[in-house]
Amino acid sequence: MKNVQRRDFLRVLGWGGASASVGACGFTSIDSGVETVKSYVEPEDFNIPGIAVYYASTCTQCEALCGVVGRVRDGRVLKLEGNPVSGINQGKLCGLGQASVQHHYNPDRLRAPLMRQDGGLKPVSWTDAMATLLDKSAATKDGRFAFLTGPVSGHLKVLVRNATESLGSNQHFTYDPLSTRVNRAAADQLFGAESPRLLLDQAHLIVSFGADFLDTWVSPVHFAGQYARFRRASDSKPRGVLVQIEPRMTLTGANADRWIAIRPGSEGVLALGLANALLTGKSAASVAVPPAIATAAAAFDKTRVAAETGVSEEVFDRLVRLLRERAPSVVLSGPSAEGHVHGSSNAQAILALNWVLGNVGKTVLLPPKLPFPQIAPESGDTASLQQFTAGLAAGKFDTVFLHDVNPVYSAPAFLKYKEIFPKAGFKVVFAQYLDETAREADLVLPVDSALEDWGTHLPAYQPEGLELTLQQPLMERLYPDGTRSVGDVLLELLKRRRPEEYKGFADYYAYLRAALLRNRSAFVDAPGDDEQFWTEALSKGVLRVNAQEQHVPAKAANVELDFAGATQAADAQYPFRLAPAVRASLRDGRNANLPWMQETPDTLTTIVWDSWAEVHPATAKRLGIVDGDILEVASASGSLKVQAYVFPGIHPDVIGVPLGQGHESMGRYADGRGANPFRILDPVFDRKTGELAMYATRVRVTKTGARGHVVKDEGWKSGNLKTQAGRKLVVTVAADKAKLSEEV
Amino acid sequence: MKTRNLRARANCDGASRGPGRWVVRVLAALALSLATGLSFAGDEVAQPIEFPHDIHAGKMGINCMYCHTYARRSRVSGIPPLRKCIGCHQSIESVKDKPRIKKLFEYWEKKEAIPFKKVNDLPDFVRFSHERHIQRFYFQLGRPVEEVCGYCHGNVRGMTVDVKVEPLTMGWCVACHQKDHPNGKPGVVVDPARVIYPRMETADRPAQLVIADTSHGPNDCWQCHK
Amino acid sequence: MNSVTQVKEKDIREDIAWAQINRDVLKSLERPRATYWLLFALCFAMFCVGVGCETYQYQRGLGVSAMNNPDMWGLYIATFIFWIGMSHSGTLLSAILHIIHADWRKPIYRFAEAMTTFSLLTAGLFVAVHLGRLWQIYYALPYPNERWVWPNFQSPLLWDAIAIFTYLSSSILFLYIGAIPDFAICRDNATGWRKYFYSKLSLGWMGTDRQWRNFRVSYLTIACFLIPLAVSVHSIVASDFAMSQQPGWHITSFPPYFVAGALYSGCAAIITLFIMLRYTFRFEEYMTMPILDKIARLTFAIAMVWTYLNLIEYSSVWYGADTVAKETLIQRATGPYAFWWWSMNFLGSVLPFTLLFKKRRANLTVMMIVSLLLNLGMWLERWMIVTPTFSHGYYPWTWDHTFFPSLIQWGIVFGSFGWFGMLFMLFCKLVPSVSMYEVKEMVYHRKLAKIQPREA
Amino acid sequence: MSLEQTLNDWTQLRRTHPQPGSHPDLKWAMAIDLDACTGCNACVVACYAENNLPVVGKEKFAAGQAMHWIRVERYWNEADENSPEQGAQFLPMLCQQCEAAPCETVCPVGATNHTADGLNSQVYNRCIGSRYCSANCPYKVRYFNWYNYPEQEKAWPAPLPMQLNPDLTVRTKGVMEKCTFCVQRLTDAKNTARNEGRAVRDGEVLPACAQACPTSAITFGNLSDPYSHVAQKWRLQRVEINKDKQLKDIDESHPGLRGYRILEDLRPYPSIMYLERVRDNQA
Repeated sequence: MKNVQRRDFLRVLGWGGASASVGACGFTSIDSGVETVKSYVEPEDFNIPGIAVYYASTCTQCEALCGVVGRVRDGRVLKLEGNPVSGINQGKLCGLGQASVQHHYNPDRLRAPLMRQDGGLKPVSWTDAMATLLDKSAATKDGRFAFLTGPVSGHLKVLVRNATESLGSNQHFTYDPLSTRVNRAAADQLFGAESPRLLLDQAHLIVSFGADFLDTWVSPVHFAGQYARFRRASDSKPRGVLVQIEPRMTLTGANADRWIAIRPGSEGVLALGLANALLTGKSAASVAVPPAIATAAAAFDKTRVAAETGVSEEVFDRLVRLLRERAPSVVLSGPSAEGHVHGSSNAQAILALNWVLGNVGKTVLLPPKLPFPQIAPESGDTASLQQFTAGLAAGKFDTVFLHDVNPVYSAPAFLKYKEIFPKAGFKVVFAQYLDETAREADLVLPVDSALEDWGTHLPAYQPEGLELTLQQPLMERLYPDGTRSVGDVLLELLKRRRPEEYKGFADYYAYLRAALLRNRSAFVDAPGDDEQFWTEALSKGVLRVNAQEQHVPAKAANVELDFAGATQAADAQYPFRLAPAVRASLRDGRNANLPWMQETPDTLTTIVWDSWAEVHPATAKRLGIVDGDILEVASASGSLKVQAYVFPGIHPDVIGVPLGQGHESMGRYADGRGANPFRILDPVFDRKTGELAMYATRVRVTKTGARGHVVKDEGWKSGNLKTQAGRKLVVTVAADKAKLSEEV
Repeated sequence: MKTRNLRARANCDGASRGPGRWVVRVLAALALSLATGLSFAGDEVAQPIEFPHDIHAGKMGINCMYCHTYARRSRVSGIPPLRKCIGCHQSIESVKDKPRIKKLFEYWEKKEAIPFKKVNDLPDFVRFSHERHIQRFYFQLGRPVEEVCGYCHGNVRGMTVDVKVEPLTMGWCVACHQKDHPNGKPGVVVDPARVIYPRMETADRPAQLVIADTSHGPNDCWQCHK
Repeated sequence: MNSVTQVKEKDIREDIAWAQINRDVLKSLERPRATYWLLFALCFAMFCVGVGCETYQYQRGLGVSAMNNPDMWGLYIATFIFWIGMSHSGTLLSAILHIIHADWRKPIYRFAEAMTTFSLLTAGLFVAVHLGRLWQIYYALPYPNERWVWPNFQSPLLWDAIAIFTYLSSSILFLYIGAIPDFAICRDNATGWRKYFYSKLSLGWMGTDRQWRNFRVSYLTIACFLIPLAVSVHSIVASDFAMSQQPGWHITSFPPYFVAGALYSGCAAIITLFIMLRYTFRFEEYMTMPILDKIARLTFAIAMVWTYLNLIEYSSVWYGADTVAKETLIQRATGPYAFWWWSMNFLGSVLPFTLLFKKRRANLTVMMIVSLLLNLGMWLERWMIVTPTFSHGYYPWTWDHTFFPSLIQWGIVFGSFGWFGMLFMLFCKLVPSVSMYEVKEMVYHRKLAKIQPREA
Repeated sequence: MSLEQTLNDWTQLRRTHPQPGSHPDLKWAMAIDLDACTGCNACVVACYAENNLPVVGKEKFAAGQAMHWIRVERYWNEADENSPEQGAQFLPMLCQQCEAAPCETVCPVGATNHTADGLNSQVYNRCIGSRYCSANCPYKVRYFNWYNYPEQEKAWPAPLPMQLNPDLTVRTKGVMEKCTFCVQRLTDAKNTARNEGRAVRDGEVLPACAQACPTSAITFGNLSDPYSHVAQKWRLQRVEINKDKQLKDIDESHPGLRGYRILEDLRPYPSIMYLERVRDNQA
């Protein structure tokens, strides 16, 4: 389909029955001459009124960047489905992805640029906004400019970088509140790739130290698909066994054959203990394991591990037996293991088990090498926010651009971000909502929704081959003169700064098209002429890149472990650890204004429209806490009030508070709901990478005396029923009883 | 009160509310049961351009689906895109100066759609597919187009601006679906217990066959009600 | 018919002049006093509360009644059954007692029948109030329509609709026919618009032999027709539950259980109104203590039947195979509704024993209170049938043990009593609430009995 | 059509027991594998998106008036009180499209009844809101419109209504609604198939939940087509639509059968077969 035409037909026309009827019988008059029906001016063969058309694009709700196809009917996008062509999600799509239509149609979207005039933000026209933007950036002295974005890849990243450079600066920071940097660093060190390719479906055993790969970790939909195959049995392979080791139960933990609650921070110890047990009786030469691991492991025998981790020896033995029997396996390290002072060491010790078990090369492979580094994914981290804030504090920036981030909300209180932010001379925020950060800005530029915008993305995790995913508008802009694409704005800027390079491009779309066509040769089976190539690319939504395969090193690079502070003495004042759990629905809070995400019950607690504090039954008993008690969860850096939920899936020394709620300014569905645990995180950092240690915060819990009832789908009205009350609803069968290999 | 309005009201469940209104509807419904036999008359609709069906379909004998091109492919038949009108009329000099044609070209210059008024409209809770009816009667059974479209739209060749000639109410649909229209495959014997009502069989035809004939017709509320 | 022997001692004095009967009864039809208007205003106010709540619910949707999934039926259905139950009193007295020639019923059956009619009307209201789209209520009627769509004749609710309509119409007929001779009396004594009113109602009753003959026949016919109807109506209401699949509902003994409950509450209500009328209209001569005594004893008997059936229900559930039904029963006795459930059992089965004592039966105050409490118990019974099953059914995920109706629901229930009161008060002023001609019969038979005592 | 005819039909309406061959051509059915289901809620959101379900908000959710046609239930074992060592138990619960549906017999106006292809239809226009169907539903998967969500409760502030699916109505207050197996998709698929003069192909059409499910835990298809995936699954598990006791219940020792239907002993003959969740006790 030629794009030009598509743009035309995207004009919304009121066809009979095209609009969903409101009311049990909706528009019921059948009198003549009541409704109006308009014809197209220019017909398009592929556009038949009353019949939906599907367009491929990319879901930008998380870093997995699944492929989607949007169901478009009479010019309106109605629903998103997974794109079967995409190797990442293979036609499937998670709830969050589905909900991005509500970002698009959200009633609280910004519809005009806002500029700070005498204190307040006043709506202005785009022309004025752009003029100010260009003048201010022109006025910026060299180097005194910074650009803070969320994780970014593809050609938008190129534009961001070039725009930053064109202003004589190299200060581009990518900030991700839920960064997996520690994990990536460790993986890079051990396997030579930041995000190695995992073949979960090939594994007979998965031991995951808090990696919630079914719900929130790296590429959930893809891993869920693998998990399904992993659970099936065939003649060649038994049903895979999943063991999850974490202080607070994640959805993955809820699906594990064995869920082990571990003392937070001691994951590395357990890993070394396992390494020790597995290595005994093997010559160090026979297995390619980093020497440091081998040496360090020797110190950790069963009893010590049991003492430090709280994992009983019996469980430990069973785990060792499993690891011995079931090969190949995969050992994963996740946020709850990495969010500590010694996070990197934990991650390395855990991932090194793959070497010990000889999984590397079998279930842990390397992704192919990316030919063009300039569009490589820039997965953000939290360290960059600290640098950015430091820069602000030092008054190094005249002008700052922020895109796709909300630091005022997600920065820990100790950073004092909100206080420091004003120190920047001129603050431009690209935003879809008037969120906490946009409120503080001098210029707020409303951006297109993901369903209105063009884009190219390069997923950080590449399941097979190397995929560049295309993002194309599924319908016309809802507010044609209200919102713009970030790409267009930056291009505008670049045209001003570097006319000779950029004057050729009419708009962001033209730029993308040209850029991709220029490198056609780089893509797998790029057909004859440009037009054909482009059309096919758009209809598929995925471009496979020619890239040479990489092979895993024969031997692991050495690592240096540092477990200082791995086992801290109990703190009398702050006896508990805080587990700021990530919810797949809200993630870092950017989705809190999606009604569907608020209304769908949390997967484990089934709580809706609110935050809560998960308390272990034993702890609750000790402190006399019952469901609905309003607790004050206080750390050294702050405190928050939140309702209690007694939850068995958590370590007795841990208090779990989910992220994502507690917005002050986001929209009608998010504001003033629940609490925001980002605020009370302690200034503890991973020693190697300097990443914020998310799981290291210590808190104390006190009852405020107030009590509400927890609003959840689970039967709160029936004495908090949590079991099946003797009904035969969910039946569980032992794996050795089931004959999965014979099933279809 | 004209019959049509009665029918409209009877098919509109819950559209208009308010105490007392339902009393009216009971009466309406009761009256209907008597009034089913009455003939139906739609009224004239003022259109931006009085499109002369009699000339195009009648005098010229153009096939309905030449203009209403979506009817055979979609649930809605649609009205022709502007380009289609222009396509012919820019080369028909004889009528270039006729007022309606002038108007047509004005819209074309403005690249603006003509806001026609709907003549045959169905409530939004009805799932009716032009496609199925055209495919079946025109393509599969090869009935003449004027007959196929005529079932519901009457003799359009006789009208300038189209006028609604049938009530298009549920009772009216059911009445037609109850008729013994030839069925592609022989009736399958189906357990009558599985299909509730309205039951379509007539005295001369056994229940099982009827269900096979019309089981995807009105026996199955969900076929038409959405 | 020779009913000399049926006249019991002391039901009524034999030396009341017929003229006096007319005078006494017609007195009740005279221009009401201030207290009447006051009471009427009160009832009207209650009614308005109900209407207000209903209007709000109608505008906003049923959600305001705090019903939810699973608690789909709240007080409305419970109260609906309650009123249907009330309606059985009249039939019992007029029809059954008429056929078995229990003549002591004569002074009191008239208002009992009125009660029947009015409580049926009230019950009808609750059907409407309960519906989500009451503007579509006519869909439930089998009327011919061009869509050829009929109601679902399998649904107990449809049987309900039909049964209740039939019952209502025939009880109105019964009430009216039974009152024709009295209307004639009123006509003869009335002036002004009343004259016109009553002469229309009395259908030109002259009291000729032929009229009396036809009157007796038709009256008897309807009486016979009414009895099976009354039984069927409440059996059908019972089948709303018995025919469903829910624990604690699908119980074979439900129909008789419901009928017994209905008669029970009916009798209790009669006692209440008996005392009220006797007090307000000075009907001591006609609504005599012996009669009260008889009703009281009747009530006790029925109470025992009800208790028996109640126990049958419990035991059949207890020893039945359906574990969930048993669970629900235990839930009733021990769960959040325990208080209501136990008080229901107490009021229904224990309290009636006060009726065993002649002294209590002779004490109007006690009787008044007891009868009210008995009705309260019956109302609780209905609520305890409906709600606990909803809140603790087969499916645990949706259990709701905290369900309690919202004020809107209570308001509407409250209003229904106002509505009933209004109707009844109007009745008292328009129709002689004591059947004059039949009281005369009684007196006549009394006299006869005096003059020619039975030969041994 | 005369009243007498209707009454005549009524006498032969429902049997307590579905007949084999009730749906010779088409019988939509499901198989949900609880071992694959991770409880991720993708199906729930997909259903909201496809079927114009209103978001009721916290207060009404608290009142038990949520409108999710499919809900993912999470249960613990009795033993899990302190440490749920084998994780949680997830159960996607939606309308079971029973063959002998308790809801169908009781509806006074017949707003819910059985379609020729074995679905349990709910006709919003016909519904008068007596809520008897829900009262009689053992699974409590029928949802009532307690309020006028589209208009009075403002469930879709502009421009959210643009997302509404034109293929089905937005229900207003006072009508009962429930999972339809995405009948709007099924009807379109049937139309296409009949235009092309063929039967509906297996996998040609899926309900929103099955399409979204990241682990493909939900298998959907035509049970009357012996080669369809769902039919094979049912056959392999020896679960038969018109039996109220399956081989598994009769012969406990029979190895390798995971298929069961929920509350089967009430004899609603549900069209959804669940496959038991598997846990490895060696772990």
